[in-house]
Amino acid sequence: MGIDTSCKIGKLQLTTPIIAASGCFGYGTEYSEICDLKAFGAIVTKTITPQPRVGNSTPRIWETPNGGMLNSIGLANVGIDCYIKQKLPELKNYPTKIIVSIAGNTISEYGEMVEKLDASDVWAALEINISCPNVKEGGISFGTNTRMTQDLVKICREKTTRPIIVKLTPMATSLSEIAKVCEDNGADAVSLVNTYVGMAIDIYSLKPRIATITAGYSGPPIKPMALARVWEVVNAVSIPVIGMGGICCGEDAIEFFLAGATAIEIGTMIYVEPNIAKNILNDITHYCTLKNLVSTSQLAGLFLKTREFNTTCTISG
Amino acid sequence: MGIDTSCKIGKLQLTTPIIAASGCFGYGTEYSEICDLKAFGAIVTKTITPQPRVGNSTPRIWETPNGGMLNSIGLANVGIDCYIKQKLPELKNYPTKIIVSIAGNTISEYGEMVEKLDASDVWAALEINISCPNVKEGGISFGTNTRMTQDLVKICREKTTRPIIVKLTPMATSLSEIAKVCEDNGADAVSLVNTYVGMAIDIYSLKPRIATITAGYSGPPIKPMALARVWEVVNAVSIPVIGMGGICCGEDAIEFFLAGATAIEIGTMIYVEPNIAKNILNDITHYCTLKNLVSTSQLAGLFLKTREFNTTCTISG
Amino acid sequence: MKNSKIFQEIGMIVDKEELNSTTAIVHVHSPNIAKHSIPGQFVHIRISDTFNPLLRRPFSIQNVIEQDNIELLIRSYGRGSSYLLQKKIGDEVNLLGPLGNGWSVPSRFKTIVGVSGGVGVAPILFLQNHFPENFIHILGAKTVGELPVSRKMIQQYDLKIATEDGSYGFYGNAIDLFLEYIQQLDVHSTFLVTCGPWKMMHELQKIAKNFNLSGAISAEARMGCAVGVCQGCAITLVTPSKLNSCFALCCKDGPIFTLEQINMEVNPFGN
Amino acid sequence: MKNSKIFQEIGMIVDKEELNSTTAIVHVHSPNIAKHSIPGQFVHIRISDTFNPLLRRPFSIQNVIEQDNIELLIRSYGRGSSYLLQKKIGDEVNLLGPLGNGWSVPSRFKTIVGVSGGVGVAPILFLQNHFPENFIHILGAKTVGELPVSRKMIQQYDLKIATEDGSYGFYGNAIDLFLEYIQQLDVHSTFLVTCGPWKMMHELQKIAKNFNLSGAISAEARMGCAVGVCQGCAITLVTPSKLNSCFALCCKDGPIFTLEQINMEVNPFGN
Ligand SMILES: Cc1cc2nc3c(=O)[nH]c(=O)nc-3n(C[C@H](O)[C@H](O)[C@H](O)COP(=O)(O)OP(=O)(O)OC[C@H]3O[C@@H](n4cnc5c(N)ncnc54)[C@H](O)[C@@H]3O)c2cc1C
Ligand SMILES: Cc1cc2nc3c(=O)[nH]c(=O)nc-3n(C[C@H](O)[C@H](O)[C@H](O)COP(=O)(O)OP(=O)(O)OC[C@H]3O[C@@H](n4cnc5c(N)ncnc54)[C@H](O)[C@@H]3O)c2cc1C
Ligand SMILES: Cc1cc2nc3c(=O)[nH]c(=O)nc-3n(C[C@H](O)[C@H](O)[C@H](O)COP(=O)(O)O)c2cc1C
Ligand SMILES: Cc1cc2nc3c(=O)[nH]c(=O)nc-3n(C[C@H](O)[C@H](O)[C@H](O)COP(=O)(O)O)c2cc1C
Ligand code: FES
Ligand code: FES
Repeated sequence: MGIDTSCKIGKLQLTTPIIAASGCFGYGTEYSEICDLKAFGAIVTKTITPQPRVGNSTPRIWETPNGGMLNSIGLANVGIDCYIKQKLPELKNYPTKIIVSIAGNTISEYGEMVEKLDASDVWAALEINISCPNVKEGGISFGTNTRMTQDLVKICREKTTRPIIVKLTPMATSLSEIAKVCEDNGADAVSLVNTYVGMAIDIYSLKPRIATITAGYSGPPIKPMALARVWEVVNAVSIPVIGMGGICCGEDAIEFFLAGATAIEIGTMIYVEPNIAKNILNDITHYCTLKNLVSTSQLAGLFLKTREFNTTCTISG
Repeated sequence: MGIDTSCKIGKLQLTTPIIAASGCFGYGTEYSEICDLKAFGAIVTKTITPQPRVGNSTPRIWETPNGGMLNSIGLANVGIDCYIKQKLPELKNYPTKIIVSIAGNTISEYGEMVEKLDASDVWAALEINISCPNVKEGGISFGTNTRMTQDLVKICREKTTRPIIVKLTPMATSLSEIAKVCEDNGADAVSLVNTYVGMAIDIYSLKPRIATITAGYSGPPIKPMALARVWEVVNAVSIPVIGMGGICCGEDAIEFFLAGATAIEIGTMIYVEPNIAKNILNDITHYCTLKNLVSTSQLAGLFLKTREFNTTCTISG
Repeated sequence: MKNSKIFQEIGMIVDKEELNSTTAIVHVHSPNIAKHSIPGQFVHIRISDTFNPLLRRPFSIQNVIEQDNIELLIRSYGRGSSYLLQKKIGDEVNLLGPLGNGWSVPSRFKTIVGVSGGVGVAPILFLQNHFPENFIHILGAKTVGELPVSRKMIQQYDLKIATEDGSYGFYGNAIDLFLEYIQQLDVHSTFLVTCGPWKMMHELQKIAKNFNLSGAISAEARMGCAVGVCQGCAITLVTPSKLNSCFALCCKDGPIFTLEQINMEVNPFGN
Repeated sequence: MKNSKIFQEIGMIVDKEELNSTTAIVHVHSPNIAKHSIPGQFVHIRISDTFNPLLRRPFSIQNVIEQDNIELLIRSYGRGSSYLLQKKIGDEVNLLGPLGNGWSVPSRFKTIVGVSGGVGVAPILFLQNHFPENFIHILGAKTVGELPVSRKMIQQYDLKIATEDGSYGFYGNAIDLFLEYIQQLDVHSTFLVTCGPWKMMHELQKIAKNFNLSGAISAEARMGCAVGVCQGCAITLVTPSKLNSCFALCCKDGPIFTLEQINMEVNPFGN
């Protein structure tokens, strides 16, 4: 009903503030028959790596009793060369913007990937996945270390002028510090959260539910934590924040916007309801009408502006 | 059926490996009419502070749609002096062991509290809550910083010979490092996890669901993450690990034991089912019978010994 | 008037009367709780064996019937209460109770005026059962279709009904109707009891102060444990109580508070 | 034989036949899926509007009836399947399908032998419907009470039943009975199709190798998306396929694989 749903992430203009999260929309074509792609302002393709990866041993997924999902896919992907040659061209003239997600084992690998990608004009922005372990630094995740994050963002920034989004891992204690480093080194936006580390054991077979024992935890149960992290980061940086983690309905999405997110990503819920973006978009515009707003971008101000962010830890218990 | 349920946490011998978590069993007497106290090997009383605290403004709790709980009580408690004078004496000759939980604003406050407590012989062990912000250090939580954790454990260790359990916050990136520091500085055990930071917004009233905006997240949704954290710490230290986080049935409890926990604590679920410890104890002994074990302490070996802990981050996505 | 023994009991629904599409009276066979309940107390109900919802939900005891059954008045509000309303005769209900302090009306008061809004009628009906004489009970609802009582009960308790749209009884809200009555009453021998929307009770608090009227309210707050453990149900006080605390616990120190105790500027639900 | 069009459809349960306490045949009106399904394909079902369970669950299509309805065979296994079994005629079901590649039997094979265990019978019955001639279908179950077919179906499909306790048909398991048949068959013109417990299929793989018998299996793995996106349903291969991957996706590259493709030492469920 005439609600303006566009949003801006740096120079990137999207028609809707809803984005398909990496790993949950494949290489962009798989869901095209059953989804209304226009509900998505953009889609982030599966994270690609310098070499093809076959992925982890099986089993790789498990649904926890409270509606969460554990996954340990192991970034199975075709590798950057095949991606550029075969996957990206299929998305030319797509009705939605393409964001490419990349991950490397070392900082220089990230740089090389951006360089290779910059030759294609199919994609509109980059999402740098910094949740993976840095093999050179003994497997410490890039995204929990400010120095590594800084070097990584810098090198990517040098290699492209298109918008760079850094995807943060919630496993970092001071996420706002990491986000600040991204901002200071030229990132156009940050997106969060990636999955939490989780685990489950089959007590009868005594086997882990996932072959790698620990796995990434996503879906509705992580939403309250993801929302708190987005709120924390929104209050720490002035670049746009893309919020995600357990969003599964319009109300969830609106909470992220109220907390200050410029856009949101949907992950696990796409598997459950491939057309969820369309439903959420309807709910958001309906809510805007209810609140007498003319654009979805006004949502960010409603809650945020009336609160003060508490920089000290909340004493809960 | 003849299953030995006893367990040892340092010098502390418990009749069962099930403990009531701090904040979820009051000062120990409130539930005594409706609970079979003997199912608990011990109870941890509400965290006490040097001064009485009235707690945070209201509302203080909220149930999230996926069965989790947000709380921001603000450590409302009677203060150490009243606790020692009025609350502890009520627990003399109690049918279960008493563990005292303490928290301070500065490191020296912790030391002073232990000193005061050491005069009473009602309690059997100490649980040091290090999830609270250190006011001197600008509000950084003690439990996310190795140096502060070290000083804190040291000072408490000097003031008592009774067992010291350090309760860890899952908000720390490298929990195994923090746990190691506890071990190296004389802690007899670590317990984990305390609550995660979470948040929820009422999209209609535009108010936060909890007055302090962010709050502690507990209950079933945190279980997979808590289990992964326990597994991480069990593989990093050789002192006993007390596991908790979202445990609500025998199967959950068994997963924690299999991951290597020596004992478990139950928090939120006590509100839901005050007699849950008895049910869980039944389920555990039944499971031991099924697996031909003679004692619950054998559970820790079943899963653990056949696995290798992966020190590098798991690549999930 | 605090009654200290608490029971956990698996009750069984033995009767259910739907008053309208969102409200029903439910009778639960739970002899222990029934035997020990006093007016103003409540039960804490585990609604599902799964986590949906996780926490128990509090409901006032509206009456005790034949010593063994408690009568509850349930309105479908959110997840928990609507699932509870789906239960049928013969279904089990996991109860904790009786909880809270109960009403206490000093004996110098000869008349009780109850002002209830919506399902807030429940704890006041229980009190009226104990003090059937000189009890004036005013009940407000938006419209006749939302009245949380049956026609029979209106007669039986001589309820003075106010509907905001005038579709039944007095045309106006419960406060308007209360103001009509207060003129005729001796404020020194009259005790006001109220339960209903916070806004209504807040207004009554102010009116009572003006009229120098004593009284008590049955407060509501989100509850975790309902036995004084979690401290989730704090109610903000006017004057600090024991420990100099500016809070009282709705579940244990309440749910009944005197009108003077509570700082009603602070809505415990934050709205 | 891959059929590329996928539909999301809200189907309605139009018929339900309970075979025993844990298994039922369910007919779902879903014209789009019914029209495009081929034997071996499956549907991915959203069981609840809440998060219990969250993910969809995969079920083979057992048959297409009157063009508009699909027939499913549902066994109560864990949370999801047992909730699904609670649905009644008239209830809606949220479906994604038809999914997967479907059976493909090279035309040089004149006889098909199906070996199914439990609800594994479903995708094989659908195939048998397309190739009613020269189809020998062996079905194993623990005991007569667990047979996932009606007496009428046993006749109609001429099912050779084996029960482990001898309570119906052949005394032994499906493999034992299969070994009786294999002696009489020409292995070069016979194609083996199987679906059932991993252990059974694993054993069949070895036997087929010994006999030089060609065939295909319908594999199972935990599924997230069921459309080849999440990569959660990996099946370990004997020889690396495209991209030199040692994995194939059960949902997209399968669920039908040739007997030679899969490394059955690796159970996709990890047990
Ligand atoms: C002492 C007491 C007595 C009550 N007596 C009755 C009664 O007799 N009849 C009746 O219909 N209702 C009564 N209520 C209100 C009833 O408890 C709430 O309607 C119910 O808890 C709402 O739960 P929900 O899951 O349906 O709503 P949701 O909004 O989904 O619940 C979300 C959360 O808010 C809390 N919550 C929401 N509203 C209330 C409320 N008004 N009081 C307490 N917690 C709330 C819930 O406990 C839960 O934690 C009483 C409340 C209290 C405190
Ligand atoms: C291609 C395919 C076709 C199938 N056809 C049928 C059929 O026709 N009839 C029938 O009764 N069953 C069939 N199954 C099995 C059915 O999908 C499982 O029984 C069901 O998913 C179990 O879910 P649950 O919630 O009841 O069990 P839970 O154990 O509670 O499920 C937990 C998790 O394990 C997964 N899971 C457990 N067992 C299986 C399994 N065997 N296959 C896939 N995922 C599993 C679930 O999806 C879920 O993620 C089929 C499976 C596949 C892959
Ligand atoms: C209302 C509430 C109050 C709590 N208070 C304390 C506290 O005072 N001290 C403490 O160490 N932990 C406290 N906790 C945390 C619990 O002890 C426990 O670590 C956490 O809730 C995770 O376990 P659970 O999921 O079983 O509840 C509190 C938890 C809740 C829900
Ligand atoms: C099966 C699966 C695979 C994923 N793969 C990736 C990935 O390749 N790259 C990435 O950045 N995030 C990946 N994610 C994380 C999601 O993009 C998202 O950050 C996370 O799941 C939280 O959002 P959700 O709760 O909406 O799913 C994956 C998640 C799932 C469930
Ligand atoms: S509800 Fe827990 S203290 Fe009142
Ligand atoms: S289930 Fe997602 S790829 Fe097969």
